[in-house]
Parts: sequence; C-alpha cells; structure tokens
Amino acid sequence: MLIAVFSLTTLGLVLGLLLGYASRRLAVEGNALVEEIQAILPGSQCGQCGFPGCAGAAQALADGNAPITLCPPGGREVVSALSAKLGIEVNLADVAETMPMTAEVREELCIGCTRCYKVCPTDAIMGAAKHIHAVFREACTACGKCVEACPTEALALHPAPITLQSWYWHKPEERMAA
Amino acid sequence: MNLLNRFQPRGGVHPAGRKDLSADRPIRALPLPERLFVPLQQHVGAAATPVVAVGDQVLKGQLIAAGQGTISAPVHAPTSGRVVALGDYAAPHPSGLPVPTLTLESDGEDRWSDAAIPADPFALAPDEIARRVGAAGIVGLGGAAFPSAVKLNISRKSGVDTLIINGGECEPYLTCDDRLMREQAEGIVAGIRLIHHAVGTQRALVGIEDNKPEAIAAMRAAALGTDIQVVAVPAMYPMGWDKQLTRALIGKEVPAGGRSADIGVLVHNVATAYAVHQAVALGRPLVSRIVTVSGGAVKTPCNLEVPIGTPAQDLFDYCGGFTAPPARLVMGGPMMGHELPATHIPVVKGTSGVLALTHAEIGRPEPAPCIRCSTCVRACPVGLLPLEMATRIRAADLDAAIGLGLKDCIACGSCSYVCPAHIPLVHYFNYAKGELSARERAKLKQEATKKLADDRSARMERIAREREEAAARRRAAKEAAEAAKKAAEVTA
Amino acid sequence: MSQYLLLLLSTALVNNVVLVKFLGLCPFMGISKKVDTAISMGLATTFVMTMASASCWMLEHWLLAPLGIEYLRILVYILVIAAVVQFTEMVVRKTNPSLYQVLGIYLPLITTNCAVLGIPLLTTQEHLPFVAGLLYGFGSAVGFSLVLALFAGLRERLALAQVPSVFVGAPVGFITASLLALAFMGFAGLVSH
Amino acid sequence: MSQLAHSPHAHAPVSVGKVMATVMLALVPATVFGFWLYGWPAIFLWTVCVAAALLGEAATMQLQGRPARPALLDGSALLTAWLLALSLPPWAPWWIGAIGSLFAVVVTKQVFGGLGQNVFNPAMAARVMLLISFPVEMTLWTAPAPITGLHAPGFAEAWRITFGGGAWDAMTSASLLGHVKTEFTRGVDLLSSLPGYYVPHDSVWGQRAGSLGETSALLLLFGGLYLIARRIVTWHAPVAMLLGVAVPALIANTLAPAHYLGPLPHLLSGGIVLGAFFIATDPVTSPNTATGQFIFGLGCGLLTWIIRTWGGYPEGVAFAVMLMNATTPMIDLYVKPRIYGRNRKGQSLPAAPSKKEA
Repeated sequence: MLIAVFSLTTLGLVLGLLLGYASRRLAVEGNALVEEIQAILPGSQCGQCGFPGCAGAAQALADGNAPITLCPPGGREVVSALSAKLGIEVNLADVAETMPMTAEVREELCIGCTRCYKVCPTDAIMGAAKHIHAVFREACTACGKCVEACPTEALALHPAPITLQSWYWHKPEERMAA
Repeated sequence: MNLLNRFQPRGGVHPAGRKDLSADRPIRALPLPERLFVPLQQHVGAAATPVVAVGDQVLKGQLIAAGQGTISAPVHAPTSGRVVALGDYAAPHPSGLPVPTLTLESDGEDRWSDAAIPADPFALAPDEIARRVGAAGIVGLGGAAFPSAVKLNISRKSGVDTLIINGGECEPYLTCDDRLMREQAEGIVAGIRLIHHAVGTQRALVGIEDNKPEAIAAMRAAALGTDIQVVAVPAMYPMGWDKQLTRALIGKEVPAGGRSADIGVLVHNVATAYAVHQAVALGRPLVSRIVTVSGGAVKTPCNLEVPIGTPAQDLFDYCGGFTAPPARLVMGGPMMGHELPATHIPVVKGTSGVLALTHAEIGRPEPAPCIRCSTCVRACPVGLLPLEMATRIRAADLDAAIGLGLKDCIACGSCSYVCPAHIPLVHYFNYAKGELSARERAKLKQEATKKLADDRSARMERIAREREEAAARRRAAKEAAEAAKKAAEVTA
Repeated sequence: MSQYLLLLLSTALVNNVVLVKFLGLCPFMGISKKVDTAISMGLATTFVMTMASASCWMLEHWLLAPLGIEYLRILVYILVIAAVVQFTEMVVRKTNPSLYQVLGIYLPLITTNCAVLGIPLLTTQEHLPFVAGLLYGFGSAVGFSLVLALFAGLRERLALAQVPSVFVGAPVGFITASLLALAFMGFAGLVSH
Repeated sequence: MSQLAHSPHAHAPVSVGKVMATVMLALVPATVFGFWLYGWPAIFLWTVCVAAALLGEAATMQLQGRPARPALLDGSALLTAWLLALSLPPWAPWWIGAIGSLFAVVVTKQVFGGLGQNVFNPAMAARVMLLISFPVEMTLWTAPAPITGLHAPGFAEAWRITFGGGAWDAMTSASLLGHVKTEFTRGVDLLSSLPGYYVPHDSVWGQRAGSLGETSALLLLFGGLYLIARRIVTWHAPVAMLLGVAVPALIANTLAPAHYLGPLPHLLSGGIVLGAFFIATDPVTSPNTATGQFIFGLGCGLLTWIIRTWGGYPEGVAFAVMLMNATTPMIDLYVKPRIYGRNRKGQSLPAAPSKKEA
C-alpha cells in the first residue's frame, strides 16, 4: 500500500517537474489574434453584426462568441479569410453571395438636411446643407446608416451597376439539385 | 530527353478544321456600309478619348480618338463621312453591355486623309517606327488586341533577340491569316523586316501550321533573300497560342507570369506585321481588317476586308445571308470566340471572324457527371488539371483552384472541347477568374473605405476634443469673468 | 533483423490499429478532413505512441514488476501518456502555432486515444522485449498515420463529391472507412506469428 | 443579364455513354467465350448481376429524386455488373450475383453521389465483400464444361444450379492459384504440385477452372488492346500492373523456383489481365496523370503478387485494386503535370537573360 502511494506520488512529482521545466522553456507569447482579426474586418464600424464596431466584433470572434459569418458588408471574402485564420470550417457555397450594393439618393425626395452626411462612416456622401446630396459609389460600403437617418426616405440601397469592367461570367448551373 | 521533348507541343486537340469552307475564297473588300459604329476601346488598356465632336466631317484615316496613358491605342476614322453620334452602343463582348462608341455616317467617297509617306521606311530610326506603329492604332490582330507599339518598345529595351511571327491560325473555320499570307506575302515580309529593324532582333521566324501549304509556299517565296525563316509547325489546337508556338519553334518556355521578352522573344501575328507595313511604309493607320465569314449556316463563306465598325449583319448579308436559321452566332473562332448577342454589333480590330453555326456544328448536349477520365488533363496545353479545378470551383473553393494553377489557364477551350461529359470547364474557369478579380476589387475598395473610416473617426475625435477644449475655455473665461464681477462687487 | 521487419509490417498493415483492431477511431474520424493536418496528427501520434511504448515498458519492468504493484498499471500508464501528450502539445504550440490551432481539441485528446493506451498494454501482455515493444508501438503508430493520411485523401475527395444529403459528412466517412477496412483484410495471413 | 453560351462553340463527338459502350464492346469476345465455356449457369448469373445493378441504380436515383433515365442510359451500372459477373465463379448461386451487384451499385457508388464520385472500384469492392462474407460460395470453381459438350448442364439443370439454392454435384475443381496455395500449405512445393496442373496453352485459351473473366487471357488482352487503340484508356496502368506482377515473380522464381510461381502462370491466371486492362483503367478510381496511373498500376501489380505469394487469399487483384484506390487521392496530390513556364515544384522558370544585355 505504502509502496504504491509512494511510487505514484514520486512519479507524479517527477513528471510534473519535468513538464513545468518544459513549459518554461517552451513558453509562448500571448497571441495577437484580436488585432489580426480586426485587420480582416472591413473597419467601417457599421455595427450590423450587433457588436459595438469592428474591434468589438474582433474580440468576440477571438473568444469564439460570434460566428465567422457575422459581417454582412464583408461578404464571402471576409468569411473565407476568417475561416482560414481561425481554422473554422464553413461551406462557402452556403454563404449567401451578397450582390454588391451602394446607396443611391433619389434627388426628388432629398431635402438637403445633411443627416446622412453626418452619419456616413466613410464620408461617402457629398453635399452641403440645403443642397441635394450624392453618394460617392467608390467609398460606399452599403452599411445602411444613411438609409436609417434619412427623414424623407430619399436614400435606399441598390445593387451596384454592372459595367464592362465589373462584369464577369456567371457560375455554370449545377447539373443536379441534390 | 528534355531537349527533344521541349520541341514537342504539349496537350492540344485536333478539332474538325472546317477551314475548307472559306480557305479558297480570295479576300474581297466589303462594300462601304452606310453607318459605322466605332468603339473607343478596342484594345487592352485605357479607352481612347474622342477628339472629334458630333457633326464633324472626317476623312478616312483621320484620328478620331486619341490614346491615353501608357497602354492604349488611338482610333481612326474607317471611312470619310460625318460623326453622327457619340454615345453608348452594344460592345463586341460576351456581356453585350454598352461602351462609348462613335457613330460615323459614310459619305460614300472613302477619301483618305493626307499622310506623310517616308521615302525609305528602313531609314527611319527604330524609335520612329515604334512611334508610327503606335500612332496608327495598331494592336495585336490575332485577337489579344494588345497595343503593338508598347510591345515593340518593351522588346527593344529588354534586348529581345528573336522575332516570332505567328501564322498558326489554329482556330477552326478561320482563314483570314491564311488568305492574307497567300495574297499579301510581300507586304507581310516587309512588315516583318520593319519590326525586325525596329526591335533589332537577330533572327526572325515565321511559324505556320503545316495544314496551310499554300501559305507556307507563298511566304517562303516572299522571304527569299531575307534572313526570315519560314517554319512549318504541326497543325494542332492551340498552336496559335504564342507561348505554344514559341516552344515549338525555339524550345524555350516563357516563365509563368512573365512575358515573352523574358526569354528574348517577341511574338507578333502575321496580320499585325502586315498592318505595320501598311502604317509605316504607306502611312495608312489601322482602319480595316480581314475577317472570315463562315459557318454551316452561311450561304457563301468568304474572307472580307472590312472597315472597323461595320455591323456583323452587313457581313452576313454580303455573304448571301443564312441558309438556315443559325443556332449560334460567334465572333472570333469557335474555340475561344464569344457568342454574338445580336447582329448589329460591330467588327473591331481584334475580330478575326464572324461565324453562323448550325446545331450540328455546336454539338453540345447536356452536361453529365465527370467520370475523371482525365482526357482534359491530356488535352491541356498548359499542363493543368481541369477536372480538379472545376470541382473545386463548383464547391466555391477558389483558393484551392488557384493552388492548382487557375491563373495559368489560358481559356483555350481544349478541355471543354474533349470532355465526354460535356462539362463547361472553361466556363467554370472564366467565372472563377472573374470572381477573383471582383474580390480583388472589393478588397481594394475595402482598404480604401477602411482608411476613410479611420480618417473620419480620427476627425470626429479631434472635433470632439476641440469642442470640449473650447467649452472648457469658455467655462474658464466665464468663471474668470464672474470672479472678476464678484471681486468688483466686493470692492464696490 | 527480419523478425523486426516482419513485426513492423504486421503492426502497420496486417494488424492495423485502426482498420483491423478498431482502436483510435476518434481522431481517425476527427482529424481526417485535410491531408496536411492528418499527416501532422499522424506525426504527433507517432511520437506519443513510440514514447509511451518505451516509457511504459521501462515503468513496467523497472517499477511495477519489481515492486509488485502491477494493479496500478493502467493508472501509471495514463499518467505517463498524459505527460507525454502535454509535452507534445507544448512543442507543437511553440513550433507551429497554426497547426496547434487547427488540431485544436484533438491534440490534448491524444491522451484519450485508446490506441495510445492500448498499444503499451498489448506490448506488456505479449511480454515483448524492449526493442520489440518499441517497434510494436512505432509500427502501430505508422499504421495509424498511414491510414489516417489515406483516409484524409479520400475524404478530401468526398468533400468535393455530390454525396446525397443524408450521407454527407460522417455517414459517408464511416462507409469509406469500412470499405478501407475491407481492403486491408487483403493483408490477412501475410505475416503469421 | 443575358445568358450567352460560353466558348468553345464546338465539341468533339464523344460522350460518357460512348466510352462505356466501347469498354463493353471490348468485353464481348471474352464474355461470349466464357458463356460457351461455362454454359447456361454463367449466362443466368450474368443476367442476374446486370438486372440487379440496373434495378439498384434506378431505385436509388428514384429515392434521391433524381432522374433515373440518364443514369441508366450512360451504361455505368451495366458495366459495373458486367465486370463483377466476370469475376465471380460462373456457377455461383443467383443471390451471390444479386447481393454483389446491389452492393457495388448502391453502397460503393450511389452512396458517394453516383457516377464519378465513388472512391473505390464498385465491382472490386463487391467482390471483396462477397469473398469475405461468403468464402465457400466464392471459392467453389467448376471445371469448364462447354455448352455444346456432353457434360454441360441443360437449361433446366442450369436453372437449378443458379436459382435452386442447393449444392450441385458438378465437377468442382480448384483454380490454379487456389491449388498452389492449398498444396503449398500442405507442404508440397511447386516443383511437385505444378506439373500436370499448369499448362500455359490452357490458360491462354481458358480451358481451366476459374471465373468468366480469368479464363481467357488472350481474348481479354485483345479487348484491352482494342481499348488502347481506341484511346479510351492509355497503356500506363495496364502495362505497369503486368510489370508489377511479372518482375517480382521473375526475380523470386529465379531465386527459388520451388517456392515461387514464375511470371507466366501469374500473368495468365486469376484476374490479372482483366484487372490490368479493365479495372486498373477505371477512370473514376485511378489517378489523373499518366505518371500517376503508372504508379497506380505498379502498386496494383505488386500488391497482387504479395497477397498471392504470402497472403491468406489465393487471389489478390481485388484487394490490391481497392488498396490502390485508397492511395489514388494521395497520388493525385503529389503527382501533377508540370505547368507551362513553371518547374515541377510549381515555381516560375527563371527568365533567360538575353544576349544583348550580357
């Protein structure tokens, strides 16, 4: 009995010491995961994911409290980047391919109140007080904040127009509906 | 073993040539159409900017749109007449989306503008030849439509020593280069010598597929007494792919992602060489090209010299119309050309043919499951695994497809052509390439908007801070004033 | 010499730990979605299994048997295995953080891989000498890694196949594994003890 | 957006159905000869196999709500059943054929998603399953009794053999490989067991106990060469598989003729020729590239020889093919064609500095 207790204890202690030594020798610095994730996210702080800005979303992703499909403006690109970073598998075919959208001003409804201009996180809306506003498409992330802010419903999200430069072949149809 | 192997073309297919339809038809000039629709972008690079206004009278060969930027090409009036419109018109592009196009109404006179013709074009400085080629709006006429002057300049600067002239014309049906070589061999040889002179190459090779013996004979006769070598290469598709031809002729491969100039080679098409001769020796800019009109549904297939901007309908009309309603209209060859959404779409500099094909010729039944027979692997001239790439693209795993070499794919269509399961392999690859460049654009945009967002939040912070400071100052001032007031009251 | 070779062959192929003995199925199903990961997992398991075989042999012969406390065998073996796994985990985390992330829970779970405990117990049971025991562990681990890699290759293909929805994922994985086991039965009788 | 057709606007006159039909055509001579050799029971068994496979295919397609017609018309199920029938003992009871065919089509093919998605060769997987599950029925071979000869069972008797379910009292006989294995385990070496049993001439013409597909090596060889000539398959896998068996057999036989069979009996017996030309060339379960196919064939041959020589089973083609099927994805992962302008590792070739610069 005593031999058993003694030998097990000794064994445990020896192994514990060895492991303790090893863990010191092989210590790893805390990882900069949150920052890396934040670099992947769009950074427009639109809040559509439900977290306070992209930093909050990155923290939640790093803690595993949020799905990697949380970012609507990011689309598939962000999902696949997050999937690679976090080692979470996701079927990209299931991620709805969002049409690229931009906000458009309906000029006959715009009253030039500048509310949209003030909320736009990327300064994509041009105009001054009492003047009709316009959206600078290249800077618009389709976050929708201006749509909410507009008092006259002059702003709405529309699919971005397809040009010769942005057109490409559609995906061939699946041959069977499984 | 390697040396022997290198000269052997890799992969490739042998589609039914169907060149007999039009190979024996001499080139004829298409009667002048009433209206010409000249797109401002017919080349790789930046679109040209118009230099004429609606209502202007122009002469044939007059500059109507100037190239802008380093990679671009100017556009010239294909005939004399009046500019009647400048606006969007359907483009010769699979999307059928409109592009800025100049519409020209012919005055029927077809009067050339005056041009300075050098007494001896070979006395011109190499720089000057390249400049004239650029000013004539010449682009690669094999279909790539890359501005030729840019290629000349790059090649001269990087010390290219071998000039290869591509007379492959491996696409079925097309006979425009074949006819041009048979009828204008002198002009082509003169053009080759000009390029030779402009770049300072040490040797010039003309590669012609061995299924065009007449063209080979004509070119050999014309090249007699020059240092131009005319070489017969085995007929196979895609022998006209410049890199395949390079390997077949000199046994070297262009590095992936690199240019022909990297291995000291410059490749031009025979029609481009001819256009160079026309431009430099005769002062005629590129305003027309040879187009093959063919296909089972065309009454009399033929080879036509067509002014740039002529609607495809005029070509079919001249060839006697259709014998049967065509199942598909194609611009270019059947392997790499694209479907014409409508017949009012114009011929451009890169158009080598317009085809009206019957159902029997298209022959594409419903796709079946892939049986991994790897016929496509054997057919691929690049050495890719089309079946593996397509399954990954179908599963939306584009990164895996890139890993398998998607970016090396030249979309030649060999794999789709031979696939017994009729899987649209090239369609998958072109979709994936488009999707990738869309992602690339989205990424660039995301970076730009992120910076905007950061700038804005920094600005907002600054404004808030300034406002706070201002408020603090106001408060301090107010307190000071009140204190002073109190002090005054006390003293009073 | 040839008997060692036969022992290796026997443990790796004929009596394959996964497909014939049906041990270690948990990581076999869990870490077989990507070939690279599977190979890394195979290497980690090979290391652990060989180390465990060796250290368990030493403990058995120098500690448990002399002291007559063989009844503590499983306890002691698990202790040793856990320590080796902990060590491996630290090494992997230090040298290859992304692999560490990808292996995830399966790395510490090597501890509970029944093959890792099973092989040392079998070596003890068969009273193999030290070198033979070591090779027994190593061979089994090689067999495990081999089928893990092969299976991962097959599953990478299955991931791209249009499997009927009811069979997607684990079901078709198990069917593939069973067919693989069927194929491995061809090795039966190759090495007779 | 307009949905225009993508290039190419021409297509080679080939289809999956035509490929399958050509393979079946290549199998016809050997099969018809086998029918003649083994009489009505063989014909019944073949019919049962084919019927079960087609039924299984149609039923599973129906269950998945996919159209059954195209799947039946492409001939893949028919070919699978055909190959399975060629690898069974010709007088086996009907349920062997039915179970085997259903297993092949349903479990090894349709579960994986149907044609082109399976990872194991269905016919060989079914054969292995049958061999392990029903070792008695699967190793009961009959000596050939040509249908026109005296000993051949009549139609009615044949019906009883295939569908009767009971044992039959025909002449049973071991196949060559089975005979060698049995004698060897009894301690009789080859030098004394082989004479009188192995006659090369008989193997070539199939006058010997065995399955439909292992008897006439010559006719199968002709079929295989026809496939190569028609460019349905390439020579790599078949030649490699024959080499994989012949080379080790030659070496071993030269070193110890009493212990190891020579290359010729190895090549001419069992399913080697059928396996080399019709199984190892199955496009679905073999590698993509020519080099990969060569490695695959070599592996099939070598494993067959190992299992035949030292393993517990007299015949190893089916096992060897399944084992190599399992390695196919790995071979495909590591053996890829060189891409134009890149070296084998996929790096871009160096740019050659031109003479002028130098």
